[in-house]
Amino acid sequence: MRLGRAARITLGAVTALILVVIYLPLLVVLANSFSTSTSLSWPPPGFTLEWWGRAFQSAGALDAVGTSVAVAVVATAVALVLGTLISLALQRFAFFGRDAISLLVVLPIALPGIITGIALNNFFRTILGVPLSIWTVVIAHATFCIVTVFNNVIARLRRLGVNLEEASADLGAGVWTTFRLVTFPQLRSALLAGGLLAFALSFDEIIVTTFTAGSGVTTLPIFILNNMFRPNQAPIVAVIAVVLVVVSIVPIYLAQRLSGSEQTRR
Amino acid sequence: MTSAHTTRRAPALPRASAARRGSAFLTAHPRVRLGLLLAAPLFWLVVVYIVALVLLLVTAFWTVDSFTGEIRIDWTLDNIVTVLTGALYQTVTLRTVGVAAAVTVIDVLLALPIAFFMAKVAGPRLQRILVIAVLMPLWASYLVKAYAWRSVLSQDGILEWLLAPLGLHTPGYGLTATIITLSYLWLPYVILPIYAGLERVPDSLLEASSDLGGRTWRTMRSVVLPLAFPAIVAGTIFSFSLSLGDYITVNIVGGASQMLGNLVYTNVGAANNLPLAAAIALIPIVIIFGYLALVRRTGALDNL
Amino acid sequence: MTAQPAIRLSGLTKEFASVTAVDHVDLEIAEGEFFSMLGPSGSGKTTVLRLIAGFEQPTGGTIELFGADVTRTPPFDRPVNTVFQDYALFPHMSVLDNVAYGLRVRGVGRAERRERAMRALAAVRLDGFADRKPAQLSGGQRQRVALARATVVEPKALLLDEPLGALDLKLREQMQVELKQLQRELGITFIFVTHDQEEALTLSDRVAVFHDGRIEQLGTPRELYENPASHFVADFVGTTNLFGPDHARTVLGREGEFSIRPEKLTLAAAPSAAGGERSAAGTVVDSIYLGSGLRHIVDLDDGPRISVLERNDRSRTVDPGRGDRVHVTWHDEDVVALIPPGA
Amino acid sequence: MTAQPAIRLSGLTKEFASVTAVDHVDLEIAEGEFFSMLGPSGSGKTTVLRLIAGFEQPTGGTIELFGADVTRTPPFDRPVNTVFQDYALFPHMSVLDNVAYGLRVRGVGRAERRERAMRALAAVRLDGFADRKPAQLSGGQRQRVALARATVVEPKALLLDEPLGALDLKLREQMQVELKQLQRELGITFIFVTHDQEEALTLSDRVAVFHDGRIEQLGTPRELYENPASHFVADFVGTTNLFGPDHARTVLGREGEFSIRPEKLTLAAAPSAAGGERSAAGTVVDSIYLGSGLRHIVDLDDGPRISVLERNDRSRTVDPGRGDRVHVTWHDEDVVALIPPGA
Amino acid sequence: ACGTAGGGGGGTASEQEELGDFEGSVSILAWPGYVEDGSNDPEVDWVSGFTEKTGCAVVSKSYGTSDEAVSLMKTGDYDVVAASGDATLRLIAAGDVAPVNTDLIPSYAGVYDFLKEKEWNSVDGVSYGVPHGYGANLLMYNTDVVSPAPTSWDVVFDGASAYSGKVTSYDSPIYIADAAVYLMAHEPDLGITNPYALDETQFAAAVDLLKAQRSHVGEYWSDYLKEIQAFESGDSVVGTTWQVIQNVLAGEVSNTAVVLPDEGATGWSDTWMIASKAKSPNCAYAWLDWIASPEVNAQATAYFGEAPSSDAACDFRDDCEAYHAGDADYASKIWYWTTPIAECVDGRTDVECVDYSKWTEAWSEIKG
Ligand SMILES: Nc1ncnc2c1ncn2[C@@H]1O[C@H](COP(=O)(O)OP(=O)(O)OP(=O)(O)O)[C@@H](O)[C@H]1O
Ligand SMILES: Nc1ncnc2c1ncn2[C@@H]1O[C@H](COP(=O)(O)OP(=O)(O)OP(=O)(O)O)[C@@H](O)[C@H]1O
Ligand SMILES: [Mg+2]
Ligand SMILES: [Mg+2]
Repeated sequence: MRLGRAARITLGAVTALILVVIYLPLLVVLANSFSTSTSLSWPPPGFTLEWWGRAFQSAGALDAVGTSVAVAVVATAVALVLGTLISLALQRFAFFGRDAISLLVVLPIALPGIITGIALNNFFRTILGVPLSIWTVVIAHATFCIVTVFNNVIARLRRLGVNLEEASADLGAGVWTTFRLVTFPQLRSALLAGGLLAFALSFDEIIVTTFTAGSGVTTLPIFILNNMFRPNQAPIVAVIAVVLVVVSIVPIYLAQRLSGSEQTRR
Repeated sequence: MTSAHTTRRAPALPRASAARRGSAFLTAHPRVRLGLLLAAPLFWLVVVYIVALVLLLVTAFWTVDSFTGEIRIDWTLDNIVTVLTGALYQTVTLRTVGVAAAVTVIDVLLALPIAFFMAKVAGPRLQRILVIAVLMPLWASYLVKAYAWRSVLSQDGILEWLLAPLGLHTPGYGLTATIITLSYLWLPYVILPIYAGLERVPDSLLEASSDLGGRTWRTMRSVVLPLAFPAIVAGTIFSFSLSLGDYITVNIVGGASQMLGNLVYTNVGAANNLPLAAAIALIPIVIIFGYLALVRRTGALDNL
Repeated sequence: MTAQPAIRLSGLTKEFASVTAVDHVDLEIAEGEFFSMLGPSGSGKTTVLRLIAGFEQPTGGTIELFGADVTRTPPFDRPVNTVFQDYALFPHMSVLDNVAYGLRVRGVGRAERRERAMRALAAVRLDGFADRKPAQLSGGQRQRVALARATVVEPKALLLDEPLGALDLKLREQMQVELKQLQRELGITFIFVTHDQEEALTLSDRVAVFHDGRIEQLGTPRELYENPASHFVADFVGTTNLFGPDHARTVLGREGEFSIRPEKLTLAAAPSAAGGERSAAGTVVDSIYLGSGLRHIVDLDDGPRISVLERNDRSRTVDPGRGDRVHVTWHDEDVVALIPPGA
Repeated sequence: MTAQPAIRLSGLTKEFASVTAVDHVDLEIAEGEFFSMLGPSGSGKTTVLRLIAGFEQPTGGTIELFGADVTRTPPFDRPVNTVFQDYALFPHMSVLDNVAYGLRVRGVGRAERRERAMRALAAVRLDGFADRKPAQLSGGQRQRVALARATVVEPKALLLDEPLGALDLKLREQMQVELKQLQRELGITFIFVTHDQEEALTLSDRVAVFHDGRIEQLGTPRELYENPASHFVADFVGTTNLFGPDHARTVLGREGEFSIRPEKLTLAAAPSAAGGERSAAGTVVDSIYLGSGLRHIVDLDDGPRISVLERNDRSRTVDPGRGDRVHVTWHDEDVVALIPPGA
Repeated sequence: ACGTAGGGGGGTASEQEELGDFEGSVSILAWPGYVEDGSNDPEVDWVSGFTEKTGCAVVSKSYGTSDEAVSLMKTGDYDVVAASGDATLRLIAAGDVAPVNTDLIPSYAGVYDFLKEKEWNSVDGVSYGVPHGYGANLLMYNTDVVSPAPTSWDVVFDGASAYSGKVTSYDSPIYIADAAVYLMAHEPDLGITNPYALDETQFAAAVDLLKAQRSHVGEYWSDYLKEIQAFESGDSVVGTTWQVIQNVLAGEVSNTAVVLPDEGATGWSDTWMIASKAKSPNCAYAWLDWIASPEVNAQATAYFGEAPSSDAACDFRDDCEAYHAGDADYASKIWYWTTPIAECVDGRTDVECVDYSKWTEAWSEIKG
């Protein structure tokens, strides 16, 4: 849209300012990762590379990243399956209770994490009597990740319509073949976008995780929470945060590219 | 050319295989198809989530042995009454809702210009860069960012350093700091749906408005905002609900303040009083349900 | 034409929640016929086509394809194929894969599949585009891919739902010619849905005019145009000048409802005296230059405002301007009596 | 027509990343004119319109509206209004609010605003629909709302970008008539973009034919149709029979490139002997019934395949079938010499 | 697993008579920094040696507050817990931990006597665990701002207004005891003899004192880093602290100091306990012995920043002085965290004391 010059400049300036504010604390984190202060004090009293070296040798940190990735991957996979099924059902059929189900999907993300956390904690331990473990974390995460997949997929389905599926049936393909060869490939980038968001949500979740993680299950946020209390560990956490932010460019960029190329294909 | 030898006969449709019979059956019976689609997710959501939630709420009507900390199934309204009448809970609820509302308003005010710039002003390249720039901080852990704000907001932090020459001071730790930090933490979650919503507003509508004499501000107010409204509401669901349940950020930058999340957390994590915690949890549940009921008709839930 | 029709619809009815989209339609379409369904928006054309293809289940009546009752057969088991209005090409597959899709789901081997798909593409002159994605094609090319995809599996009948609707005018005319040619080559039944009467007339062996879910008239283009059975058909198929009972009496001197096509009228400076011809005086309201012709709008002194279509050639005797007095002339045989709706 | 043009474009140029969408266009449009821009897809018509409206900034050249240079003026300060192809009605406002929007932003009071909007709606016969939302209207109705919305603020010129493109044929013809009528009533300049040559010819006072970002020919409909300046214009505006240098020599006995319109040709059983007339023998390949006329495709013995358009009336002397031998006749004055591209 | 309806009365579980074979793994719940296996810092590792020696793999989880530890122990997922005195009695009462046969733990002999058989680690002469390390909740102040150097808790209570907004307090219900310690000295009429045994009036007085303090509190702290940062940046200038915090701060800035005020102070003495439903009791006993052995104990307590549990351990530390390790006099000024229960821990029988659940409620209300 063509705006007046003043409006353009104002908007651009506001955007730039917000971005500065977004990145300011991250710069502080970056600075801390090189700071000789162990307590994230400002301004950094000195420069050191010690934390970077230690971070990459910290088995605990690396384990925690591994655990977080594992949890996020499984939770995302479950969310992808369930979210896709539910969006197919809600988008392709009209039935009684449809609104209730769409509300049900939104609920786990709309209710504060601490409620989901204590509800599941109580449910697993007290009601079912299963000990908390990595699987209880996965179940909890998958539950609130469904919605991101659901929203992405249902939006895509809405846009796709049923034409392509009808064309496939018309050419002789059965229900399953149609899904495999036509519907699924069309959903792929929506699944990617939803999956990425689900992964990010799970990866950074602390509250629900606190209540559903068994002993010895240390996801990255839990590791960070624990290490914030430890002497000499805070700067290592800063290093991890910096690395994660930088590494995250790759999946975000890829997702952007994929959905971008999809747009030009449309 | 070998093609000359191929007989051009219609290839038979692969009839009567089990899969095909299944397909035919499913095509003729949409209700069965629906049932198959819904079975697994509904089982998951209802059995895992709804049952757990209902059981938690039921617990609110139980009681806890004050010494051993074991839950006893003695039906009582005490917890509910405590929560409804206790001055502590009223104060904290008001404070929490206030913080959540402030965070939501701030986030929407910040998200609108940046989302608008991304969706409607920036070229495709800049747009892509901006999306990445907005998404990237999501990957720096929540805790790390909260601690970073603790550092920024402290008495000799960057903010003080920046503001002092202007004769201003950092707000220090407290509710203001909590609001600032929460706004920061949830901002990307608010920007994304609004950005997506604005992208869906056809450019031609903005052009039509300016064509009819609407200046930039008027176009924003009369055309952009109403059309992006469902997306804005979707964004507020994130910021509002996430703020409503938070207890970690307020611990880090909130100074001496506590919010509903702290009360729930103290009661379940510390005092080991799950029934009371469940009763307190009812407050945000009721608030969120009320909010969802309010915004449902705007179509916001489709924009999350 | 064989004795057994390619398609027979008997009492076909489809009701949606509140609308009856298709209302007891009986129809037989012969093998090898180019058959069009013409009608205004919402008249039920698409619904009939979708019923034949199997995407919708009728609420009543039966559908027979080549003698077999397929009313309950799912779409993937029916020997007909569809060309969709928006083409519905699979955007993630190359042109070749799109065309080969029907063969693939039938289990045809890779090599044969490729060869036959290439042949089908060659038939629509797109063999050079096999590796492109649909998005890299123009509208007309996409339309041809859709045709190739539907014909490669050698259906016994092809269903086309406004396949030219999305094309612009020039391209549309060109594709009409190609479509007709393809049908002649393949020799299979085409069932063609359109709301463009000119297109229906140009292409079809027979046309069914739909109105409110029913067939209003069924016949060859010439029958429909020259002998419309009703007011609705006369008006919908081509432009016409309608004379209600009053004007029929004053201008034509007859009782009833009548129609005269604009191209059957001529303008002259004086009334005609030739045998079988009649004239009426009027005032020119407007003259529109169409390129290949001119359309004169004339207010008849004792009659309605009518339209006269002249060919833009040397035969024109007057070149009237707005406000000129003219005599509109016609031959008695060109006056078509319309059957009143009640009759 | 006043001395000062409503719109003057001088050397107008617009380059996008890699394409030059508009390439040094000079144009003057008079006040009160119905001016059309005609051209194939991608020829730059929309871009010119958007430059005039102010939605795009030119890379070169200037735009004057009524003598004032508005090249740098934002859209909301230009005295022109646009009717968008997709209408761009505000979906969240009622029809009345849509129409009143332009008045509202100008600070017109509620009562006056309502009254003027209702009047504008009445002008397009939609006063009964004031409280509906755009989604509850049909395509034609939406189109009329867009017209009312653009005209209620009394612009000095109205820009219309294929406003009829989304409508179906019957509706389109009807809207053409209404549009023309509206323009006459308002007496303001209309700049109309279309790729439908028939529409352009029917409606316009003058037409600019665009090709690759340039104006290929500018003139009245009759000038364009009867005297196309180039091969491209002859072919794009209406259908025609083109004779390249070879065929011109064999068939027409002239040097150069020529065009003869199908309606200038007649079929006869024998060669014509009349003054100024010439004939060529050929074989009928196809005869297509169009309703108001017949299109015969004839392969000339020493020439190209040509198309002959006959009016469906009593004047036709032969009614040829496929394979019949005929003589195609024309008048020397109907042969139009085309200026070769290089000249 | 342990269900809601499960759980028994206190003290019914009996102690183990002899050791059997090691089970191969043990799961431990402890304060952060108590169970370090080198995964955070390769140089900080006293778990690998244990696993090498016994073959018991260690799975550990750390907790943030004593209350959290109590909750977590209810899950039954842990064999061993390192609990402070404000958690131990609750664990014992709930039957979550079992008596410990100290005869099976050779290292127990070397432990300071003043740490043994205390009300927070024993019930009726039955030992429920092995002491780990101890420390006091000291008063820290910013030497630039707070002068003269305080010797009394007065600066955070009645005199807190001088540093309004920059006072910090420990964020736990057990902090009410700090107020009681202060009142014990300044309001003798209340007759407080043990800050963990408060009757209704005494409790109300302590709560009122804290409510008054609340308006001057800048923030409550429960984590280590937060406190360090706050003092470093000047957001806090006076308040409770741990010795280790001062040690860290001393390395970065030089304007903080700590003091054990005249009134005395609360403090903690942590106890390693064994779950009553331990799945690996033998590994658990081995761990208790291992962690009490001088070298390991020295490593662990030094890393956390507290006094070790034995003199022998000081041979492996050079900072015992700073923590007043083994200084019985100093230790006597510390009121170690003990769970307040209705049956007054000071031995009074004529009144009912306010129990911990009331302390919790009151703490929420104090914070408001
Ligand atoms: N899925 C549906 N649900 C409800 N009503 C429908 C559905 N499909 C079609 N209709 C209704 O049935 C009637 C016939 O529709 P149909 O699409 O067959 O018309 P059409 O002749 O193809 O029109 P068009 O020229 O606009 O394509 C219309 O009134 C339409 O609104
Ligand atoms: N925003 C843009 N960015 C890049 N190229 C553009 C843009 N807008 C138009 N173009 C290019 O400019 C050329 C002219 O486009 P324009 O839309 O003006 O054509 P048009 O004559 O209106 O065509 P149509 O009949 O298809 O609407 C085309 O090649 C088009 O691809
Ligand atoms: Mg249709
Ligand atoms: Mg255009």
